[in-house]
Amino acid sequence: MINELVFSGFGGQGVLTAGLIFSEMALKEGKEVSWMPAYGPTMRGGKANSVVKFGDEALGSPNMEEIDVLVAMNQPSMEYAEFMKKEGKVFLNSDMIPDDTDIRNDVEVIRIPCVSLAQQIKNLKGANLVMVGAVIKKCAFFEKNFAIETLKDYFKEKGKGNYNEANEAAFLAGFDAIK
Amino acid sequence: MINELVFSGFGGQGVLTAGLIFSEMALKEGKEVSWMPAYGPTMRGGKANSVVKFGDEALGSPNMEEIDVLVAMNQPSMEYAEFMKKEGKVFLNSDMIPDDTDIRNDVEVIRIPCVSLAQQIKNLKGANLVMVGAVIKKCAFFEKNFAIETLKDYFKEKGKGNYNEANEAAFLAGFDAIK
Amino acid sequence: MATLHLEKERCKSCEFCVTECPKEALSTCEDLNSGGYHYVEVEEEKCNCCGLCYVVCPDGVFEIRAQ
Amino acid sequence: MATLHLEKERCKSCEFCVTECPKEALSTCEDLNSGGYHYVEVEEEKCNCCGLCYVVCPDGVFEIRAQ
Amino acid sequence: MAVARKIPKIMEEPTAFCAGCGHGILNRLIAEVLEEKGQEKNHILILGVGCNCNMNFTWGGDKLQCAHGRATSVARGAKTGRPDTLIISYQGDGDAYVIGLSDTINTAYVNTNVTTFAVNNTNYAMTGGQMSWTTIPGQHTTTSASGRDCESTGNPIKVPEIIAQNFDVAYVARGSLHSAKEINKTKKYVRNAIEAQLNGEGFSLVEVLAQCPTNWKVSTVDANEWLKDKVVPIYPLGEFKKREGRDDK
Amino acid sequence: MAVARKIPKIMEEPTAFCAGCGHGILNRLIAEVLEEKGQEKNHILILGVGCNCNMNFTWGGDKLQCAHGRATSVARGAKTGRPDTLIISYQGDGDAYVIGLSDTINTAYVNTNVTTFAVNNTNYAMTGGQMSWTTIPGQHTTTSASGRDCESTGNPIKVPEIIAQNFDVAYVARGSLHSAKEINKTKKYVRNAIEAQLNGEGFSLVEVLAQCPTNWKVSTVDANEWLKDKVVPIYPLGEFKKREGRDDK
Amino acid sequence: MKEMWKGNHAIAEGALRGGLQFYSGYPITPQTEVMEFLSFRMPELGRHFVQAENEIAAINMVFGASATGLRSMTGSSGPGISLKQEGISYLSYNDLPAVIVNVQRWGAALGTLDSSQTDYLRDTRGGGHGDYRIIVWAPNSIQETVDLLYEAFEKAEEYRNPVEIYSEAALGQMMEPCEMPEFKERGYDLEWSWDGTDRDHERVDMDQKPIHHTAKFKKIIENEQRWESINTEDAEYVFVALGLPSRVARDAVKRLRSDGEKVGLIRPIAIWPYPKKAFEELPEGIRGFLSIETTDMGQHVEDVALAVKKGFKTNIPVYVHATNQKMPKVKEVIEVYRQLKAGNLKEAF
Amino acid sequence: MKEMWKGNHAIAEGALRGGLQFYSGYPITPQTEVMEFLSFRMPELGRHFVQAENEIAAINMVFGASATGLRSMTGSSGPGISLKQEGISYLSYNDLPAVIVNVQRWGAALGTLDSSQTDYLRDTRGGGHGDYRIIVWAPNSIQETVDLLYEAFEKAEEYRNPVEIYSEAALGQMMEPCEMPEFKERGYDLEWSWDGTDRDHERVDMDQKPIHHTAKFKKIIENEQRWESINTEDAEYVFVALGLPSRVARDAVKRLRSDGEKVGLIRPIAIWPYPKKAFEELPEGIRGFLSIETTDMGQHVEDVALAVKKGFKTNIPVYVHATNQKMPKVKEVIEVYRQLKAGNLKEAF
Ligand SMILES: Cc1ncc(C[n+]2csc(CCOP(=O)(O)OP(=O)(O)O)c2C)c(N)n1
Ligand SMILES: Cc1ncc(C[n+]2csc(CCOP(=O)(O)OP(=O)(O)O)c2C)c(N)n1
Ligand code: SF4
Ligand code: SF4
Ligand code: SF4
Ligand code: SF4
Ligand code: SF4
Ligand code: SF4
Ligand SMILES: [Mg+2]
Ligand SMILES: [Mg+2]
Repeated sequence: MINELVFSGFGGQGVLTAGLIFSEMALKEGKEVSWMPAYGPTMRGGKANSVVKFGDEALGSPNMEEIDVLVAMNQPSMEYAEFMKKEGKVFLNSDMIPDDTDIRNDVEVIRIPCVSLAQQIKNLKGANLVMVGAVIKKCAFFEKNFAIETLKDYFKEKGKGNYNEANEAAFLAGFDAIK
Repeated sequence: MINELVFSGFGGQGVLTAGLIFSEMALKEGKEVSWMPAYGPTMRGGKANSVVKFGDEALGSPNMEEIDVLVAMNQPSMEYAEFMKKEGKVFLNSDMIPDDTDIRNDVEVIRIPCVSLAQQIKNLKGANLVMVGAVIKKCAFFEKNFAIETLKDYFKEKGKGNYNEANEAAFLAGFDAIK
Repeated sequence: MATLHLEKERCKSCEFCVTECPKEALSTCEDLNSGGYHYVEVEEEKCNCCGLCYVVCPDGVFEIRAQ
Repeated sequence: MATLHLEKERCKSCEFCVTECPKEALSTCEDLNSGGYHYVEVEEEKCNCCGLCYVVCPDGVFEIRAQ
Repeated sequence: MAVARKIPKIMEEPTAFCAGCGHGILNRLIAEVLEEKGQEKNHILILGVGCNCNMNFTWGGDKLQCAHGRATSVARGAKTGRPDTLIISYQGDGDAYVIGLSDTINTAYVNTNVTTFAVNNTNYAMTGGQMSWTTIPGQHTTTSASGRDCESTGNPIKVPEIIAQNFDVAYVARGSLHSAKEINKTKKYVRNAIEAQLNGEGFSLVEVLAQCPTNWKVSTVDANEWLKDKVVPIYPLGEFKKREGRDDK
Repeated sequence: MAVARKIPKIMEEPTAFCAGCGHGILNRLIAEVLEEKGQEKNHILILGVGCNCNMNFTWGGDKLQCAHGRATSVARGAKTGRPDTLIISYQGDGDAYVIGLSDTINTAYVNTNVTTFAVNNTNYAMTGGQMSWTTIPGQHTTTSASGRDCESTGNPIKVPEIIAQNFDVAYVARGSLHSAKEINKTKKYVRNAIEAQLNGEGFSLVEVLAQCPTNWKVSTVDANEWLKDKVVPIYPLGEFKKREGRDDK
Repeated sequence: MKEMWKGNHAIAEGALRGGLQFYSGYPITPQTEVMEFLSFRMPELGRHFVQAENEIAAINMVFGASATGLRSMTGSSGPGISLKQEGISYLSYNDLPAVIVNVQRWGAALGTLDSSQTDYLRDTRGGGHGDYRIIVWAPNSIQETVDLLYEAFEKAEEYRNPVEIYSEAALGQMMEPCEMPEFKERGYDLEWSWDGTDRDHERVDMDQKPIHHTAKFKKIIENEQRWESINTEDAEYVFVALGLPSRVARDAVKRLRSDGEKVGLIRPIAIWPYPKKAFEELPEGIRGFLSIETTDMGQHVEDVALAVKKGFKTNIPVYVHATNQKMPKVKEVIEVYRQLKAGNLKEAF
Repeated sequence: MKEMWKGNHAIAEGALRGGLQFYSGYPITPQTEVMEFLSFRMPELGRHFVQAENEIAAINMVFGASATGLRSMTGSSGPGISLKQEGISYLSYNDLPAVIVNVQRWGAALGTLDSSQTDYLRDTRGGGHGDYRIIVWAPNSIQETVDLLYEAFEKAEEYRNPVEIYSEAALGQMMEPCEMPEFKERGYDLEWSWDGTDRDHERVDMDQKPIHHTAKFKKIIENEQRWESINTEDAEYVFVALGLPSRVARDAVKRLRSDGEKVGLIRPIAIWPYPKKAFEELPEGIRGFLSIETTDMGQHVEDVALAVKKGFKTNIPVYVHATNQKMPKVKEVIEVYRQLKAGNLKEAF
């Protein structure tokens, strides 16, 4: 089974990082992974996204094909909903995407006020990690503590380990937002 | 029927010009003609030659293939004898090619002391035209007066018409050298 | 008399004009324009229409209208 | 004492040496070398082995042998 | 004194450059001069390859996108085809001075009656901020991560000076865009260059020192300071070759 | 005073140049200096494309034939591979100054520790005598049949001057081959250039004004006169950039 | 009136007769004579000749001149054409007409001055980047050289695409009688060309480019195949050859026919678009194709094989006789044919 | 240990592990990251990084560095590789090893930054002048990118010929887990290389060059075909795809197989020499081949057709699905296959 996750938003909303953190988790679990950032023309107009695929078999195209999980940090990201599998899950940033937005009704919609949640824990930049936490809880791709450790390692390797407490808090805020 | 003539010698011996004069004759007679100078690598070591082909049909390769008439102004030119047809004619400059030179015995050899003949009429540069005269007489490709007129026109067009008396004399010296 | 006009939608909030204005008449505002920039506003009473903001603006935001 | 030697086969008859020789000791001869050039000869009694011919010759014809 | 000012029609489309990008200012200066001279409908901008490629979608006059570094050669051909049209190459420092060095020098060499504006932002901006031959000593770029080492990579190149001193051309100047005062001076240079071409005086080159906050990785406001304090001291401003008999201008 | 002189071993093979060709003289000068410095077996001549291609078959030392105009770039690569070997580009004026202008200037720009000998015979000899950027005003060539018109094709280019004045290099000079006296001076320049490289001083360039009787369509002897009377007045001889602390040489 | 013309001069004069207004080039043997001829002839005619500082500048000057409406040409050989590849890619994809002359010499790297066809694959497939093509015409006589150049600018303008004249060193050096056509001028405007007024250049949006260009190239493929077929009606073996070697092949066909051999010849005149239609027209029952070419490893043979694969239901073998830097001879071709027939030749495809 | 590596960085680090000593290049998207990475990593390792003034100087520096024995590399994309064609021709014909990286972007002229394979014909046929070829390897994963670069210098030195890595924008940008091999150094001397002593460079006389080089290229053709075949044993239809699109094709095969369709895949890894042997191995009874490629008009399909013509007695149709600047999707490939099977697709060859 291959999982296809898409993290999408404005540049600056951390959607590449969110994808990379998932990639690291998959890698550590010994899975096949590919991470594909939007680049070049698709990036025009400040849009950004990353596609993560992981699974046990060799992976095909690294591009969006049939999305299992879409994390939409802003309104324009909803255009990718068209590529979602039936029964797929879309995690949307309810702080920026109005409730009355039209969405296919054959997918499961999870609304997370990730900006507000991040603000609450005073880690505005952590909205993407809130989403990571929510996805982990909801989809159970990886075990909670393993996810947190991987996330911390990721930032530590980037030389940004000193924000890790705040990062963990953001993750947990998202994790706990899922009932 | 296609005629293949090769004029060969050192650079400066007028072998390109001799070929061009024949080309003009053939052109005037409404024949197909091609003139091909040696160039590039074949010219190394100061060697020069031109290949003239003419006839009534479309012409094939402009290069040496099966020579009917070889005009050899110097010793190294004799290497082309190998490409001659059986019964072909080789006109050799007997002032520079010793009589004891080895030549295939299935070709007709015509020895013309073209340098001496040219010297006699005080037109040292006309040795090539001596050969032209000899070939015309011997092979009768073209009529004598037509040949002389063409030759004169050729030089006139090149802006060298004032040497034409001497040029005619050279032609005649060669023409008359053939019994 | 002349007046200064701003086409706020063109503004990218670089603040070149803010720095250059001799009258300190310009400042970025809280609001965002559709490009996502905190665009610049003028305090008209301070402005003397010297045009320096026009000169330094990379995005053609300003216009001075003589009347 | 030194002597001037010419490797006539290398000569291309440019006459640079002929012009340059302060002693007018050099001249091209009637004969041709195998390259087809009227090569240069020296009148030894005129030559003082100053070496100027060596300096100007593009083809390495000269050699001066000290003895 | 109040003067009526309005951005030229050619600039009507909003630029596609980053916030605080010098290209935007220069775009306007050129557009203004073209308008002053009544050349809105009689010019072709030959666009080099760099951030100015964005002008393909915004510049309201004629434009021709060509290969990286070749704008002046293309301009030579275009001027032959349209001798009565203003032919202006608009290039970056990498385009005009590095990959296009030979084209630029040769256009000066034959003194073709065209104009080149070379935007020197001390880096290859379009491709993400690599070192250019104009990158200043010690400047950090993506290919000089620990600061430009001029010992091994050469000193900042000054093409206007080289051309003014060695070739028989009409006009050469360098301006900067870090303040209103310098922008106004630069406009004078732009005007001179275009006038030189209109009068058939020969090749004119104006180098323009421009902000690139994005790749300098500083704020837009700091970019002006950086330009003034770090870049201008290395690249002297002024006219290196004045138009003959026009020192007054 | 009699001096024992013998052409260097590297020159043993007869040259393949025309009679009276300046290339032959310069070949010997370089060979002599290499011999004096004991570098017969420690140099690579990077051959440009021009009549010097003949040296592929005659030069008795190491040589590497490269593409037209690229010899200095190839030299930069080769010097990296063999830092302790003399790397010398040997090029014509067309090769070094026209198609190779960018390569030559950039090698000077980064001041690579290599040496360039540029043989200026005021034409593209190898291809049959076309105009070069060094062709003198009024000179007849196969592409300037009625004499070079500098108004439309530019004035003779002086790359040594440009490089000496604008780039931080080790040594730049220009010599001529029209007389024994000038040949001896030129040899001094050749020696300086090679010494500069041996000492790791940086880029050295010697332009050598050379006879091309074949394409000038004059006799060999007249070629010397022509060189002296027509070419030298346009291309000043001497050292444009002396080696630091070595003005005595 | 027919006069003797040298191939390279015929290229130059033929282009002038066809309306050439702007030439820019850089010397290289064996193309230099084209440029030398133009260097005095163009000023004489009040047209624009530029000796460029290198091949890249030359093609880019052509880019500018062509965009502003001049009939423009450049030329070179071997390495010089390699340097122009980026520029050719730009011309084609910016829909600019131009004529490019390649007087081929043998070889990669510095190569030699020998006549050859070793640039076949580069020139027919676009040696630059991206999925573009240029029209390539390979004359086999001086008259045809002139005739093709006379037509080249119009074809280039019709499709807004470069046209290359694929000549060979020997064809440039030889002389043949040739009738020069009258001078002609363009009888129409290039309304899309650049004149400074920012009028419509008929430019295509980036994401529409593949579609736009594929359509253009398909149209060219459909309309611009050119070839000559000789004795193919009942042929059992078909030679395929272009340029000068095609004349050798023609002679070989003539001789073999007189010996009763059923051989024929296809001579592609356009080598892009390749004349696949010539193969579709052939009778059933053909037993083999032989490409005769002056390349080292066989290049044209790839197109022969592709055309044969496309044109026939069965898989007919394709052979190659590649003679490197040497012009083939009639006798040699006949011998190769006999070997082929005797089953001693291994097929290339 | 496996780590996530970005394709472009993997090229750089893979080359360094394989012994890269000298790199010279010029920025161009989407290859710039290779050079940016090397710009700090090479000095760190005491190796030689040069930012060149343009692509031509870069390849010529590589020429000099390679001749003097350094493991040398350059890289670019689109127009930049076009500019290197003359230099590549010189490298190959002077028998100099080197590695060239092409991270392809879509299009002729300025093109776009989209991932594509539109340089296929140029790179496999020699976009420079003359009858030369270079070895071209097309990886389809980051690990394979590294593995191929790790081997590239040795292969280049074995044949004294350039090796090109044919990558794609998307492959350069994406990340995958990858195991980096140990650093290696050349364990042997290049005795023919230039060291200033005028030792034997094993150079070949001009008139022997065609023979010498044809022999070299034939040897490469014989020994260096590389490919991967999937489910071809009993296939009725065979997909042929390389690089990233081959992964889409592989997924399509997987899905179609699970639907009972007899489809297989050939994935050329070397695209020159083209893996003709992969086709010779195939079973009888194949009904069609489908090339899946990100080109505009179909380029790789020519090689498929040539291999099919050569490999089979009968004439099996070859189809193409060319997706321009867009990566194909599995569903789309399956749909194309269904159309093909239903007889709704026109064969390309
Ligand atoms: C032949 C070629 N090489 C490289 C590139 C990639 N490239 C595009 S823009 C650019 C540099 C632009 O720098 P500059 O000219 O200084 O302009 P800026 O973006 O800084 O204004 C480069 C290298 C290209 N398009 N074509
Ligand atoms: C890319 C390329 N363009 C053109 C040529 C043809 N070519 C060979 S030598 C030469 C000019 C040589 O002139 P110069 O450098 O002055 O040397 P000279 O022969 O005068 O000594 C030219 C244009 C070539 N070999 N390669
Ligand atoms: S016109 Fe002058 S005073 Fe008014 S806002 Fe602009 S800069 Fe300030
Ligand atoms: S200068 Fe222009 S773009 Fe910048 S802040 Fe002021 S108005 Fe906005
Ligand atoms: S050594 Fe001097 S004197 Fe003797 S021949 Fe030579 S130049 Fe004349
Ligand atoms: S200078 Fe040398 S080549 Fe010239 S004539 Fe004298 S000896 Fe002969
Ligand atoms: S990257 Fe720099 S030069 Fe380019 S648009 Fe942005 S600020 Fe301007
Ligand atoms: S053509 Fe000129 S440069 Fe070339 S070998 Fe002859 S004389 Fe020397
Ligand atoms: Mg820049
Ligand atoms: Mg020269």
